[in-house]
Amino acid sequence: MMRFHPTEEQLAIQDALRGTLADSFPKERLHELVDGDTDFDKPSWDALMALGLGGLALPEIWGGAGLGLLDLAMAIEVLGDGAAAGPILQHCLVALAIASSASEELKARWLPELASGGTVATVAWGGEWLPEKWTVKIEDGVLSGMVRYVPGANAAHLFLVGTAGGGLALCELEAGMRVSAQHSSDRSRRTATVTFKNAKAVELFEPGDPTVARLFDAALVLIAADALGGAQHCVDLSVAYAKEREQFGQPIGRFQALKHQLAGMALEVEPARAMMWYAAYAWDMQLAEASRAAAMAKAHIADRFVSVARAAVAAHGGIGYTWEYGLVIWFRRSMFDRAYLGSPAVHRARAADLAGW
Amino acid sequence: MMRFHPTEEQLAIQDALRGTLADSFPKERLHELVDGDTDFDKPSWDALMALGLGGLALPEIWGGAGLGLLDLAMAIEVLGDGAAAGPILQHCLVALAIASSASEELKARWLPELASGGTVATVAWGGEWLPEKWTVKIEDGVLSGMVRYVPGANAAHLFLVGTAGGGLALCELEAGMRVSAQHSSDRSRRTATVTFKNAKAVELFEPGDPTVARLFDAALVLIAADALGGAQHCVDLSVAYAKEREQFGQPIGRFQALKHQLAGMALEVEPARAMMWYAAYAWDMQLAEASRAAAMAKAHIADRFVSVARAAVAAHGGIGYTWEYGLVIWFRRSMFDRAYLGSPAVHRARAADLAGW
Amino acid sequence: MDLSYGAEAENYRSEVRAFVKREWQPGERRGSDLGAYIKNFRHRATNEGLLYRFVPKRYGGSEQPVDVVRAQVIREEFSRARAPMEVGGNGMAMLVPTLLERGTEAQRERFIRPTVEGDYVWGQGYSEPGTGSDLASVRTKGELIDGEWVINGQKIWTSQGGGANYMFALIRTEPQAKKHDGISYLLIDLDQPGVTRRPIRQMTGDAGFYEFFFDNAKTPADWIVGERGEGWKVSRTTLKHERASIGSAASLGAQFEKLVELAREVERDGRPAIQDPEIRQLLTRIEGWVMAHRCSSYRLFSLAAAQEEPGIVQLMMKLLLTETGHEIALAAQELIGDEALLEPPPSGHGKRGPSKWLDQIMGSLGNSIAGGTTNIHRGIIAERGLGLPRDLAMGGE
Amino acid sequence: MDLSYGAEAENYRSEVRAFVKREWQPGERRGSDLGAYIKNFRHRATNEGLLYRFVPKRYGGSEQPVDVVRAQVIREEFSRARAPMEVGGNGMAMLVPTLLERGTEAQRERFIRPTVEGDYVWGQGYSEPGTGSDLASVRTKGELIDGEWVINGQKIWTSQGGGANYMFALIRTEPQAKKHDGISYLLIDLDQPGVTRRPIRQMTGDAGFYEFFFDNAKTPADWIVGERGEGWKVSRTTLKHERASIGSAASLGAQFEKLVELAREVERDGRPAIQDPEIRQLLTRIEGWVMAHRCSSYRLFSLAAAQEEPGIVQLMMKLLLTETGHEIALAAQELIGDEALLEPPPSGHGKRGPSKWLDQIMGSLGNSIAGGTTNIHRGIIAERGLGLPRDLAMGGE
Repeated sequence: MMRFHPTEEQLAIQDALRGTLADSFPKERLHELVDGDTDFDKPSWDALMALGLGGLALPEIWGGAGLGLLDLAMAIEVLGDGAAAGPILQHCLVALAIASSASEELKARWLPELASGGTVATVAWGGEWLPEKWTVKIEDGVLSGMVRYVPGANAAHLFLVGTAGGGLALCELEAGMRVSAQHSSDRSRRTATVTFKNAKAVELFEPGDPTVARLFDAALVLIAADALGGAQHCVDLSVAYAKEREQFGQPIGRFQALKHQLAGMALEVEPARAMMWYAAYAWDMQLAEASRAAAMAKAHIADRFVSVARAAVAAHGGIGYTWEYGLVIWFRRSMFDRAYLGSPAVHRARAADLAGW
Repeated sequence: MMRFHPTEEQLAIQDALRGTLADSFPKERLHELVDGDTDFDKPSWDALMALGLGGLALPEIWGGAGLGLLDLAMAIEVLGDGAAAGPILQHCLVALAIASSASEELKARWLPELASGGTVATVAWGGEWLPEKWTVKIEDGVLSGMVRYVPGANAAHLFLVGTAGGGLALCELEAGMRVSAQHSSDRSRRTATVTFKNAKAVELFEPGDPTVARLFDAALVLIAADALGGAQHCVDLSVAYAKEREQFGQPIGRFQALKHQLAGMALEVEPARAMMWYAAYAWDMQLAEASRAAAMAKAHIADRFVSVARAAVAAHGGIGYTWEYGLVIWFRRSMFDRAYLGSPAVHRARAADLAGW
Repeated sequence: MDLSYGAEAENYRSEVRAFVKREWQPGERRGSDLGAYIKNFRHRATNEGLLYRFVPKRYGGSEQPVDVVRAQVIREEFSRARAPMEVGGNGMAMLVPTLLERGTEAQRERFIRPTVEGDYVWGQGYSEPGTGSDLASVRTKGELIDGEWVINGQKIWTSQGGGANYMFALIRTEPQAKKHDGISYLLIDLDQPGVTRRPIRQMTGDAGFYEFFFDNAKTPADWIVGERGEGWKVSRTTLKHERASIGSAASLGAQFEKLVELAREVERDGRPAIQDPEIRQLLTRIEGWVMAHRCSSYRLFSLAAAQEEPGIVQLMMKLLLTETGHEIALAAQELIGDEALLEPPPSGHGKRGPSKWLDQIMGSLGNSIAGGTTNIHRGIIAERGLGLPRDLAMGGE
Repeated sequence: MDLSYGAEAENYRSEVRAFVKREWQPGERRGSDLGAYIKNFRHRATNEGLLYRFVPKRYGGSEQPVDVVRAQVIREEFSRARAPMEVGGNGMAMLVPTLLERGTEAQRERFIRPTVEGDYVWGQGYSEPGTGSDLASVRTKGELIDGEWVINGQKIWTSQGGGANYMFALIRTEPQAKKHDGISYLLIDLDQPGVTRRPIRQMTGDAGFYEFFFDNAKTPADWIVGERGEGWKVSRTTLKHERASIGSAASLGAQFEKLVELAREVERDGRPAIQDPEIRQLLTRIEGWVMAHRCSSYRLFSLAAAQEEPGIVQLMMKLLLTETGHEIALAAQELIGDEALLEPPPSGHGKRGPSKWLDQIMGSLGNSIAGGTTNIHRGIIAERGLGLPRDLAMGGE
């Protein structure tokens, strides 16, 4: 039956996540993290994992909910809205990668751990984002090389490392690895440079395995979902402010120019929602255009987030520009979502290639 | 003495032109032309020439006023505002070219004629706009080849033809030329394809003569001036309409959204005015960056004209979209100014080259 | 989520396809011969329950239950076979739903069937010179004299005005009443001495709209829909019946595909423009909006099929369409280069070459005007969609 | 037209250059030693008629006739030699002109010289939480009790607030009067127990502004400029004296040059980004606005020199600056790529590498806020520049 809007169940999951996040990760905690020196928040991590986020898209036999990328993306959207901290998106991706592999042993070893959130995992693909540009070498089961822009590396125990030629390896934190924190612009998702020097690892997918491209596409969809949630947050915050804030004796939301700006912001975000769904749906259904839809969604929606984050600051005036108000957190997240996994220009160029133009 | 705003004299010339154009070329006449099948308007041509437009930038010994390109550009700006018909800009350019040549004979033969407007001249550079791309061959004093997009070819007797390698030749209408009208989008400045088949001509400048590049730059400045005038017309018309037209019991110019759109239009046009002056001034003073300033002015101001012409239609609503109202005439002129002599992208690429980037 | 229509719909598709294959065989028919064949085909399709689904049988419709998926399947199959759908235009889109909702039984019997048959072609008589977005400020006057409405004034921006023989119009019949309460919704026969029509030539040079002058034009006393003074409300009547259509996104998609085609045809720096990295960025940037629009139309279609509320995104579709249309127009202007100096011969169909884009470049502006200006749409999104307070200046009542 | 300053100005330039060369020799001086040297240099330059030209001699100025060309020559020559100009900030820009226009003789004698000397640093106390663009809605209260103003309330968005020791402020002293008529312009000593200051951290992480809390802060009865209730008008006092400056365009030009530098530094598809045709288009597109801004500043300068009215373009300079700043920020974000994920260490000066653009990317937003939001500027252009009618909603009185 044709159905292209969220099910009751999907909406219920989003509600549950929204509630759990609000309870376990209040605004003060977010500010604390941003002003502090870590982005890993144990209470909210535990609460989200307890709700089943880690296993949402994992098969039921491994303690998962057996849902699809679409459901996971809708979950990540909620986290983008709430500026959830740390490598949650990456953690879920690592689980997805292991679940997609052929090794029952690795699945048994890691999936329950990842589903429960007891082990924190992340993805080390940074710098040259596209699989064909990855550089870390794997030889005789050991990794050597360097990866930049690894989110959550300070908290993670398990790393999904992109290897030269487009393979994937799994590496537990060990002596052969060095994690050096980068000074991150997005304080809610900090990155590190990770150096591998004869670090023991398991090869999960060989270069050229089509699953790697699938996983990369999934990552694009999830980051688009995060951007969508973040963009929606910027719109909601601005609309709420415009209704409440008075000037010249009336809510500023009555002034036509601001109204139209807010309408323009909503016009960037709301139609993008179905685009995100479509990219996730295409991935789940393995449609021929799944890769292209993922690239387009990442490019378009990351751009929308950057655009509405800027517009939100303008719509707020002075207060939006303050650190204290917190809009800056989403502004900086928009810069993260735009750059992480490759800029819109990179993915638009890929989309043009994929269209055979 | 530092002076970078128009002199009384320059303003007086603009006023005189504006008045003469309004008298000799009333709106009904413009509509007649646009609905008819020619773009040459003898009464306004004669009136403008009688005022001295043809000789404005010519030396006094040839019946000119001895003024500079800046003065001529400010005159052309007025004509752009008034949507003056026919190849006036090109006619003035041909006069400038002949005046820049070394041939006293040609000057004596043509300059008084051109200054008085008794002979109509135009420029045949079209299609591949840049001098280094011109294609018409000149050999033993005869031309062969084809030039597209020649304005006013139906009325012109004298043609300044761009020749292969970037030379310029002067050619009187004769049997070896064939003029075939093109179906022009801008009805106030129609173009033709001109074919030369052993047409007798005089070589005015050899390929590589730096005067050719100077004349091309002058053409860019003049078309930018036309675009500036046209853009200003779109702003003025829209502002006037917003003050006069009522909706919901008040002038629509009181609605904030429209006000801000009109402010945005003015913001595109008014600062561009000094940019046009600067490009003309740089040409007159032969500053090192004259070429680059001309390219930048043509690119930027033509884009502004296209942009405000579109915005003007939107600001008017339905009436702006009608043929009868006449805004369409400037809209189509904006398309002319954008394409003629090469698109903004072409001149931006040149400007980047000229900057040594 | 699921973008397939499901087994039930696919079974239905087979039936529709079989019907169309069997019944739509125009062969070499031309002119009035073809016209009669089409009319007959529509009758058969209506009897089959495929056309005029929301119109009761007694007025010439097929009176089918609401089913947007079936409606979509029908559109797809007819379109596939290039078979004629319902007669288009204001009559089916606006007048018939209004009569079904607010008309008297006599009006329905009198007007719906000939509209369905295509014999009555309706012009919309809302706008006047001077109304603009403030439609309720109409001044065309109607006075009831000797059992007839006598109408004087002017209507403008009537699409299909060239072929229209009837008009539904907002007429000021109660000059003493407040602005919105003084208007009645009248039906007018346009083929009478008191009515003059004049085409309005557009930027593109074509006549897309008409204006009508009423000089003691007459219409029977009972050709009023709703009560006197209720015309404003009556004109707001809208029918949600199977309105959602994935096809609404198709026009934008088709425009974009043509842009891509154009980029293949024209050259830039000596190679097809579509190979230019800058053009590829430009195209995919625009395509982002096209995809968002298309996917949102799936969403609206799905909501309609489930009979759920469409929400804010429905308010955005038109604006998204026109704004993306502007982007396409600007990209086309960039691509066609010098051809912008040329106009295709005014032959109507079959305009060829890059300069045919001239119509799109200017037409994209007409789109924003035809469906209400973009400022009106932004206001609607802000107020109805985001719940922002109503503009002081607009808040006449 | 003529962009050269003419012979008279060039002669003057020689004199200024000679003065600066002779007098500005800071050598290896550092710290307070350098401070004293600068102070002394400013005295000598003032005696020479080069600084504080609009300030009468009796208050520590050089009292020169208006001459924007000479002023420009002085700026250029001082800047060339990196010699210190006048002390900057709100005091010189706003308070001193206001005192010269509206202050009492006693106030001028009391406040101008220490401001000129740099001893009094002034914060502007206009905005409050809640005022936004509606500055006349200030609520900070002043009551005259026992020959002193007692002030309670809060001021915000005070630039230079960290180092300020005085404030000129809009205070509501006549609560019964109409909105604009109830405000007085008071001067306040910030170093007193009733005043608390707090830095406001910005998006960039830096503290650019301060807020001030007044809890029974006191100021003498005669530290009021203008009459009671005239504060709004007093605050509108502006001085046109030699304000026009070609230098105002220099900051935008410098920003653009840095962007070009960035494009040279970073790579795109394996070559310097500045060689990428798309980036070249992007840069020259932005440069069009930069040039228009620069040329318009010549125009304004020229008009000021001729003592003619500046016209509409003057109302546009700020908006043009901030909007072009946005474009530069977006271009920078495109160019720096992954470096957008990084923040330069908060060392203040000497931030290096592409990630230093983070400040510009966010700072461009701050610019639009600091000088009044862009909507306010658009309104001013529309009303004062284009003569469009005043907004109903804004037209309180």
